[in-house]
Amino acid sequence: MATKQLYQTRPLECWGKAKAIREQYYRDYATAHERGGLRWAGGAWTFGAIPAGLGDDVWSITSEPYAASIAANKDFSMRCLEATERAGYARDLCSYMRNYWGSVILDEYLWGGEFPKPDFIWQDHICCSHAKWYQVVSDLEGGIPSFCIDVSVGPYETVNERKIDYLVGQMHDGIEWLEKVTGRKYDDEKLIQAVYNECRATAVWADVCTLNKAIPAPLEEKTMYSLYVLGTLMKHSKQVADFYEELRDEVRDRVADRIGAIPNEQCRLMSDTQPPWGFLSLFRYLEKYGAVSVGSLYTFGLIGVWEVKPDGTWGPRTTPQELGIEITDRDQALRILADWNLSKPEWQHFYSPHLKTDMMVRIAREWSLNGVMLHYNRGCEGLSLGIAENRLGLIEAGFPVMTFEGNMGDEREFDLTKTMARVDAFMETLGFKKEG
Amino acid sequence: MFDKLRDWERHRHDYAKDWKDRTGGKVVGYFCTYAPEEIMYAAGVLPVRILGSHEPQDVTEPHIFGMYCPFCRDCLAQGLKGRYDYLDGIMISQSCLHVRQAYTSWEKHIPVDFHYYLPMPAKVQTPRALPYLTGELAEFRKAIEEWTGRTISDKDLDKAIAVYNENRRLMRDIYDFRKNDKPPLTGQEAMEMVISSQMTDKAEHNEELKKILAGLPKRNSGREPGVRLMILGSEDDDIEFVNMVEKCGATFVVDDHCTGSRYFWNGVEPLENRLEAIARRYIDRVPCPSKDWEDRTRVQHIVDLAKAWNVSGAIVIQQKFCDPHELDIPAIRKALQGNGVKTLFLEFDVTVPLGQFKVRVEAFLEMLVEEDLFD
Amino acid sequence: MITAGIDMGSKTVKVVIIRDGEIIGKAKTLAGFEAGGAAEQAFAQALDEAGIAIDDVEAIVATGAGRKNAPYSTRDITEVGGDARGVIRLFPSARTVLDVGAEEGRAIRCTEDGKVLDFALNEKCAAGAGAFTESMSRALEVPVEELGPMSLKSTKSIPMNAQCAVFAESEVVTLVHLKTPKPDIARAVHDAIASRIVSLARKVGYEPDVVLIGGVAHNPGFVDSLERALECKVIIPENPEFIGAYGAALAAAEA
Amino acid sequence: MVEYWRWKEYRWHDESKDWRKGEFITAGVDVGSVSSQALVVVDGELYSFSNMRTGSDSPESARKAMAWALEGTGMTLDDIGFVVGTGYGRVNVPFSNKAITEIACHARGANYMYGSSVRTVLDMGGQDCKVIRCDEKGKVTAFAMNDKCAAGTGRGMEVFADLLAIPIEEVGELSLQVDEEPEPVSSTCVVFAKSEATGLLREGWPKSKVLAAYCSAMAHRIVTLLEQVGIEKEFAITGGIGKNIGVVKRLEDEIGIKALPPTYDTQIAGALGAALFAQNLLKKKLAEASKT
Repeated sequence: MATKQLYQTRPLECWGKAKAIREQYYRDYATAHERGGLRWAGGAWTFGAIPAGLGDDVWSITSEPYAASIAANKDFSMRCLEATERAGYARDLCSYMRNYWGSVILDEYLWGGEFPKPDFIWQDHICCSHAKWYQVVSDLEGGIPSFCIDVSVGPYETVNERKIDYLVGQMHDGIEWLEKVTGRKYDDEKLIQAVYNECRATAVWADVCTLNKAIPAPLEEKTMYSLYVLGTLMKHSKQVADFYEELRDEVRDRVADRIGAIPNEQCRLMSDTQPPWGFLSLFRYLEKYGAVSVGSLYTFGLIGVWEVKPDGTWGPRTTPQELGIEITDRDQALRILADWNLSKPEWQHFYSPHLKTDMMVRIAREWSLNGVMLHYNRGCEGLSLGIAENRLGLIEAGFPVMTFEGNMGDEREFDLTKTMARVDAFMETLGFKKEG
Repeated sequence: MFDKLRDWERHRHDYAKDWKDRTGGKVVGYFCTYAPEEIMYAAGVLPVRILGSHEPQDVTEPHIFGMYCPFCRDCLAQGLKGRYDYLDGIMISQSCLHVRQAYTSWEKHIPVDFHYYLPMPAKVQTPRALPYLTGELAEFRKAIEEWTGRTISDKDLDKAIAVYNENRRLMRDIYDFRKNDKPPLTGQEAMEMVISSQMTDKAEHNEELKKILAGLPKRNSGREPGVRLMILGSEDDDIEFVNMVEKCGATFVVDDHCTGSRYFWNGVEPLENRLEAIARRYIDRVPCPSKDWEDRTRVQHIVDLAKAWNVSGAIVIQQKFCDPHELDIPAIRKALQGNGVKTLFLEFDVTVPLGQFKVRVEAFLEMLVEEDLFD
Repeated sequence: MITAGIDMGSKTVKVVIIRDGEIIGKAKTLAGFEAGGAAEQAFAQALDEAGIAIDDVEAIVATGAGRKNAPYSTRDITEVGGDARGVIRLFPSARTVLDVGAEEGRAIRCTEDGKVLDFALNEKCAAGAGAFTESMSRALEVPVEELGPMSLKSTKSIPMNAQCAVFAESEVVTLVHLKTPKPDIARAVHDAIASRIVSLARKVGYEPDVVLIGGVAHNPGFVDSLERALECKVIIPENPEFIGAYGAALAAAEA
Repeated sequence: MVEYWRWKEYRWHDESKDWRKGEFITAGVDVGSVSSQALVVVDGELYSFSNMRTGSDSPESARKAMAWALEGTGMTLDDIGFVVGTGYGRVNVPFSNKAITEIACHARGANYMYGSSVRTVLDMGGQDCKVIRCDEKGKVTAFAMNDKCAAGTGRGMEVFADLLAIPIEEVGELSLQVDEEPEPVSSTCVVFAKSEATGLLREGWPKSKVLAAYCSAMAHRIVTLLEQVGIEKEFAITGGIGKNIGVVKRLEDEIGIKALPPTYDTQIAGALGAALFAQNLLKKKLAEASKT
C-alpha cells in the first residue's frame, strides 16, 4: 500500500522492555509459591500499594488485563466464555469477568498449566460487578478470603474529609485483615514506598499521554495499550514507575524529532472504552485514511492521574514528592493514596456522564482532534456507562462522532467488516480519502 | 377490598397531582428504594418512586445504550414523555449503574427545580458505612431544608419515621396472612399494595391498610390457591405477568422484590441521632444484590422466606441485562433447589411475551403438582 | 454529462443512468449468488432504457454493501454518502434521510448541500428492516404487498416484544392463535419496525423535512406507522429504492 | 415459485388393527407454530395420526388435522373418549377436553417412543427448542427453552432451505457431503446468517459446505442449551429437526452421546404424549362416573 510519507516513523526502543516486564509479571504470579511467596487477585483499579506492605515476595494477578489477554486469544477465549455459560452465568455479563471465570472453571492458565489459585482477594468496588466478580470466583474456587474497598463516594469535586475517612477506614480494616489472613507482620515503610511509586507511575503516564498533543502524534493508541497495561498490572511498583520515566524520555525525543506514529497523519481521532481486543487490526485500517487514534479517556485516565494546570490545560497531577510532602506514617500514606485515586478521571463518570463529556471535549480540543470514535462496548457496563450522553455532548461541542457496537472480550458481539464499513462512511463524511 | 390501592397504583400520576393541589406541597421522584424517604417526608415533601409504564418506546435510544436494563430505559421514557411533569425534584440514592443513567439523563434533559445524587455506600457490610452515610444524610437534610425553606426538626423526623414504620409494620402484618393455607389476598393484590405505597402519602396509605387488615381475617378470596409460589429477582412491577401466572392455578404468597418485601421488611430503630437511626435502617435493610458483598446475606433470607411461607416453587425473574441480579441468581437457585424449592427462571423486558411465558409457567406448574396423568 | 450509479444492495442491485442530473435509465435485478452478473444485467437494461451504449457513460460510481464487487465502476462511495446526495438533489429541504432496505436501516442527518452531519445504522439485529416484513407475511399467510394496505384497516396497537425477525414470527403465531385480527397484527409488525427506525432517527436528532427511501417505502402500512411514531409526515420520492444508485451517479458527475 | 421449505404433509393409520374392539380411545392434538399433528391411541397403542402445516387459523388447523387422522378409519370424533390439546394452539383446539403443555407431552411421548430409560429429551421444534429432563414415567423434572433468537429452530432451517433452493428433507444429508467441516456461520441472527451464507455462495462455496457451516452453528447453539439443563442418558430427540441428520450428527459428535434411533416420526411425540395423557384422564373420568 503506497501511503504518502509526511513524517518520519521509527519503532519504540523501550518496546521490548515493556513486553518483558509483562511476561515476567505473569510468570512471577504463577511461580510465587515455589519461592515461598504469596499470590493475590484483584482488579486493575484496586489499591495494590496496600498488599505491597506484606513484603516483596507478594505477587498479584489483576483481573481485567488478564482477561483482555485471554480475549486476544480467540480460541481459548471462546472456550472460557462457553465454560462460563455452561456454569449458568448470563451471557451479557462483563466479558472480562466471563473470560476470567472460564479460565478458573477450565482450570487453565493462559500461559500454560493450571490456573494459579490466589491466596486472597484484594479488590475495590465502583462498578456493580467489581466485588460480585470475586464473590463468584470465591464460589468457583471453593472459598477464598476476600476484601473489597468501596470507593463510590461521589465525584472528586465533592470529596471531603468524611469521604476520605470512609475509604481510609476501610483501608485500615483491610490491613488488619491482611495480617490476619496471611499471618504476616505489616510493613508501613513498604506501603509508603509503594504510594510514592504509584503517584510517580500514574503521573508520569499522564505526562506521556500529554506529549501526544504533538502533531504528528508520537504514539498511536494501539501501541499505547501495550504500554499503559503495565500500570494496570502493578502501578505501585518501582519497576513500572521507572519504566514510564524511560518511556517519557523517549517520547520526548520523538516529539523533538517530529517522529510520527504513522507516516501519513492527516486525521486525529480518539476512541472510548476498551477496544475489541481480538480485533486491534481496526486501528491499522484507520491508517489507510491517514487517521490516527491519539488515545482516549480510557488510555489516558484509567491509569493516568491528571490535574488542570495554571494555563488551564490538562497535565499530570503534581505528586506528593514533587510538593515536598514526606509521608511518615500509615494513616498519612493511606489518605494520600485515597485522595490520589479518587481524582482518577475514569472514576468520575460513574456519577455523571456529563463529567466525562467535559473531559472528552477537553481532550478533543487540547489534542486537536477531527473526530471521535465511540465503542459502544457491550462487554463493560462500567465504562460504557452514559456513553450515549457523551455522544450527544461531543456533537454539541462540535466534534463529529462515529459509534460502533462491539465487545472488548466476546468476539461474537463484534463484526469487523460492518465496523470497517462504518469507518468508511465516517471518513467520507469527514472528507478523508483512502490511500493506495 | 384492595380497590383503593389498585386505583392509586393505576392512577399514580393523578394521585400525586391531586395531592399537590390538596396540600400545596412539593413532590420528589426517586429512582431506587435506597432513597431516605423519611427525610423528605419530614419536610412535607411527598416522595414518589419513578417506575416504567411497560409500553414499547423509542425515545431513550439517544440517551441510554441498549445494553442497559429495560427498566432504566422505561423509567427515563416516562420523563421524556412528560408523564412525571408534576415533579418538583428528583433524587437518587446510589444503587446500580443502570438506573443511575435514568437519573443523570433526566437531570440533563428534563427541567426540575431540585435534583440530588446521594452517594449511598455500596459496602453496607463495613462498620465504616454508618458514620459515612449519617454524614451524607445530614448533607441531604441540609439540601432539602434549603430547597423547601423549611428546617427539619427532630420532631419532624420522629413523625415521619413513625408514619413510615407503621406503613412497614402494617404491610408485614398483611404479608403474614399470606402464610394461610388459603391466602386471603393474591400476589397481584400484594404487589399493588406495595407499589401504591411507593406512590402515595404513607399516612393515607396506612389508613387504607388498617381497613384491609381489619377485613382480611373474614375475607374469602373465593379462589383455589393452587400451587404456592414465590417470586423474586430484579425490579418487578409487571402486574400483567403476575396476573397471568395466578390464572394458571397458582398463587404468589411471598416475594423478594424492591417492589415488594425488600422495600418495607425492616423499620427504623430509634436512636438519639435520628439521622444515624435512618442511616442504620438503609444499611441493615434486605440488600439489593449490588450492595450484598463480600458475604451474600440475601440468599439465606430468601430461603427463610420460602420456608416460612411454605412455597413449593419459585419464579426467579431478572430484568434483561440486570448485572447485579445475574450475579446472584445462580447462587440463589442453587440454594432454593437445595431446599427442595424448584425454580423457573425468566428474563423480563419492558413488555413480556405472555404467550411464550405461559408455556413455561404452565409446564413448571405441571412439574410441581401431582396430576393424574401418570399410572 | 452522462454518468451512472450502481447500488449493490444485499438483496437487489439497482442501476441508475443520468444526464445532467436527470434520470434517463434505471433497472433493478435480484442480486442472487452472483451479484456481479446481476449488476451487468441491470446495467444493460438501464442502458437499453436510456437508449445509449456503455461508452457514452463517462463515469460510473458504485455504492451499497457489495460495492467492491461492482463491475465497470471506477470509484465507490458509501451508502450513507449515496443516500444523502441523491435525496438532497431531489429535495433540497430534506434534513433527515431514512433508508430502510432488506437488511439495513439507516438514519442520516445532512445539510442543504448534502453534507452528512451524523448517521446511525442498525446494529447486530436485523429488526427494523425489510426482511422483518417478509418473514411476518409468511407467518400471517399474507403476501408482502398486501401487508401494508391490510394494516391500514387496523386502529388498534399491540406491542411486539421480539426484536429478532424470525423469532417475532412465533409472537405473530401466538397472536394468530389468540384470534387477533390480521390487520391488527400487520399493524403491530409495522409499528415494531417503525419504532426501531425512529430510534435510529432520534439518535441522529431528526428534523424536517424527513425523506424516506428504500424498498420498504412502498409499504403504506409501514409509512403510516412511521409517520405516527415520528409525529410528522415523510416525503417519499417516486423511486425510493433507486435513490442510493442515483446519488452514486451524481457523485460520478462530481469528480 | 417453489417453496422448498414446505415439507410433505401426510397421514397414517394401522390397518391391521380394528379400533372398534378397543376399550379406551383417546386423541392428542398438537397445534404447533409450524406444524400440527392429530393422533389417536387405542388402548395405549398408537393407532393413527396426521402431520400437516399449521395454518394461520389454529382451530381450523386442529379440525383439519383431526379429520385427516380419522380419514378412512371409519372413526368419528364421537368415538373418541377424551382429547388433549397441546402446542402453541393448545387452548384453541375446539374439541379438546383439556390442554397440557407440549413440554409435558413431549416427555411423555418420548417415554413411549423410546422407552422408559429416556432421561433427556431434546425437542427441536419450529419456533423454539426445548431441553427436557424426565423420570422413568416420562414426568418432567426440569426443562429449558431457547429465548429471543430463532437460530437453532426449524424455522431457521426452513429459511436456509429456501435460500439454497433445496427441499428441506434433503438439507441434512447434503450438509454431510463435505470433505472437511467448515467454520460455523458466525451470525446468530438468522437474517444475518442468511446474508452471511449468501456471501459465502458468492465466494463460490458449494451449497453443501454452506449448509455444513449453518448446521454446525445450529448444532452448537443447541448444545449450549442442552448443557444448561445437563444431559443424562438415555438421550432422545423429538420434533422436526430430529429428522435433520446434518444437525443431529454434529450435535451427537459435540456432546459425545448418541441419540436413540427414532422408531416413529419424531414430529408426533407431542400429540402422542397428549393422547396417552388423555387415556389416563379418560380412565379417571370413567372411574369417577361409575362411583356416582
